[in-house]
Amino acid sequence: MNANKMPSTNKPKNWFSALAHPGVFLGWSRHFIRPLIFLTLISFAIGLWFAFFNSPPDYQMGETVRIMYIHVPNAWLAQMVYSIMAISAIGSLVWRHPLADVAMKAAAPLGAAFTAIALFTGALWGRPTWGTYWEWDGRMTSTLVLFLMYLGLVALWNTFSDQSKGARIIAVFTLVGAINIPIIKFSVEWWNALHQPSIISTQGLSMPAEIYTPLLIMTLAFSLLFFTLHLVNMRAEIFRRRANTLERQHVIENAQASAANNGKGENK
Amino acid sequence: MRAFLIVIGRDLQLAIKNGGATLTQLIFFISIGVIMPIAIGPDKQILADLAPAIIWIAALLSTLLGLDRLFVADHEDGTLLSLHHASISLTSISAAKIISHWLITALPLILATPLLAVMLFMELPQFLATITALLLGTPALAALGAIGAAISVTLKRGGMVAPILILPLAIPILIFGVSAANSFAGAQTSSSAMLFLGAISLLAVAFAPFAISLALKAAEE
Amino acid sequence: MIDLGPHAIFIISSYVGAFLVTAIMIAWVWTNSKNQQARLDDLQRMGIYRRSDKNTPDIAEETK
Amino acid sequence: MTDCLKSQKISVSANNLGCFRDQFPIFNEISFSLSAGEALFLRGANGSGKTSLLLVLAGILPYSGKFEIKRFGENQQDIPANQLIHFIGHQNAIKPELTLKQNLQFWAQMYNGDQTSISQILEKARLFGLDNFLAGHLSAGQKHRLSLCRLLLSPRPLWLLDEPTSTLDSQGDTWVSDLISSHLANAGIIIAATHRTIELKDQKKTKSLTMGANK
Repeated sequence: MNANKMPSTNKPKNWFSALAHPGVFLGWSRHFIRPLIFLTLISFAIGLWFAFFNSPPDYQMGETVRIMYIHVPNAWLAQMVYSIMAISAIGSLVWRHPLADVAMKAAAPLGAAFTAIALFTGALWGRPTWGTYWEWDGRMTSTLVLFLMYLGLVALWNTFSDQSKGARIIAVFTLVGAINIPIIKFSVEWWNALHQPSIISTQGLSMPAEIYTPLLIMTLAFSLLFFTLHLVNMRAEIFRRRANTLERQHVIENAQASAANNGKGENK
Repeated sequence: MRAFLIVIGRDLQLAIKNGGATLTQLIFFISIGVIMPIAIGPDKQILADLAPAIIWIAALLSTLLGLDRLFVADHEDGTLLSLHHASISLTSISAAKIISHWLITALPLILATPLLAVMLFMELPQFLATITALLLGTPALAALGAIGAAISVTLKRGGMVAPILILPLAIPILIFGVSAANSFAGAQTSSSAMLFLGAISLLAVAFAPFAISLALKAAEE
Repeated sequence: MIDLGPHAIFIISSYVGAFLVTAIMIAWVWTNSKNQQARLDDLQRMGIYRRSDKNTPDIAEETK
Repeated sequence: MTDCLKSQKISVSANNLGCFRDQFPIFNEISFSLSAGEALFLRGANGSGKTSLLLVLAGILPYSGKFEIKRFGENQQDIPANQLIHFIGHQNAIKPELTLKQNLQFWAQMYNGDQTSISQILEKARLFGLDNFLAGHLSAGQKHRLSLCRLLLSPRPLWLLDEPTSTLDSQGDTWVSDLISSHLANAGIIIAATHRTIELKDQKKTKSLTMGANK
């Protein structure tokens, strides 16, 4: 009884209303996880089947075109994830929405992983096609810079003990780094080096449908994978923050409760 | 010996909890490897020739980056003071600190070296020689760095002072490190450079704990 | 399995590499999520709840 | 635990101790002697050198004069002086990133003490049930109590305490004075710098030294 009447009951109302939106999010997002996992698995199955058994070798690249089916989706995701982070950063800065912070934090390590896959598969594709694993051209360099930015953001999140304060600072840096996204996009035209021009351009498709189809399905599959993982990761981050708040609260209450108990003991 | 391992274990535990620090250092290391080719130009032959030097400079600078947090936290929260009354000597603790410092800062860099090797167009033998040289030479870097960190532990701008103190001392490591990797074709000079590197590391690791514990004792006065 | 031609090693290793990175990412997200949930469950077992979960009616009354 | 401490019986004596910084005396001409089971409370204004004196006794600051720890137990002559001492200063030597238990485990291992009683020790310090919580969540007073828990991790005869009750509430005060009383009852020696009076069961065994008087 005494615990409920403690003066701290006023504080959590604030804290409760701040977490209200994440609470609602936890409610509905739970029902999306299983369907998303299912869809991801299906699209990977179809995509991989197309990629290996139902697509011809490219007339120029030969069989190595199959590397493209992982490389292109991941290169696309590398940029899309950053765009999502940049949008969340705006949400975090303008509306101070805690869910935007969480979305930003949960996306960073995933983006780093997708970018790593894009760089790795790009190197393995470059070797047989261009005769080199790596070239310092605009697109590859800017993608590498993107990778470093992702890692930097992950590191930055780790250095802040107060995550909601850190979120605003990190949001600023995320937006500054967003300049890199158009650079990657236009690097091929600006530098005109080794890298292929974009497959999908305003002039329409530049490749046959047999190659385009698996590419599209794999892109869908990897995007679904990202959405699934992002959702799970956001939920985990909300859980983590809740557990932290509860622990801190419990420690404070423990101090107050033990003080109250001892006080009683002394009076007797 | 158990207490020795426990000091290392706790440092690793703390490093994992503050994972940001090691990651920062790693990014710094890779960043130097990215910046250099942009500044030098994408010529493959030039980059491949310069690769060992670039990797060594990147390793040197990024190990210096982590120095400020080596002893400062323990000094500020009173851990160092209380360790004076531990059942293990301050010299052993310093030795443990060098090892944990190497594991936290140098080892991740060595593991990331293949990435730089690809970006700098290194040939396989050159790359293997660089890795070996790094494995042999970085213990000395860690030991010297720890001395610098211990000396500057109470200074306000210790994070800036320690690198300045340590850079000149690291020159021999740099010379032997780069020559060990560069002259791999002439295996004669390379292997002698490797021997020198190993010898420097052995000496540095053997003597640094005494210097560190002296410096730390003086710092508490 | 289809014939991957002279560059099979590059194709296979890019798929294997991508698979490994993806698998590590999935495993990390999964364990992280499980760990955080377990932390909350542990707290709950210790009788530590969020106030909004425990006495929602109280708060609803207070806000009136 | 108490037996162990009794076999480590010591007495300490200081004769004309002085400590100088840049030729300037922080304190000098300090003399006292304590036998087993006695406490010395250092008093004096801020800057009178209480903390410095404790650091001298802890073997950290250099000093002039003579300070001696005499050992009476058998087989205890080979224990290094630093391992006869528990020093708890202003800084609490706590890592906020680790749990309460991990923090104490580390010090138990560093002090060659036993780790089995950590939960009981935490309970005594009114940190009951917080074993696996992060120390960073604790308030200043709770951290200070956690820091004092180090005294109980291994039995050591000489306790040097710097303001042991400074951030504590009245219950904390009682706990500290209980700690001090039972340590004295076990033939330990305590030298503590304090502003506040610490009420002990046996006041006869305490001495007091006012510092800064001779300046």
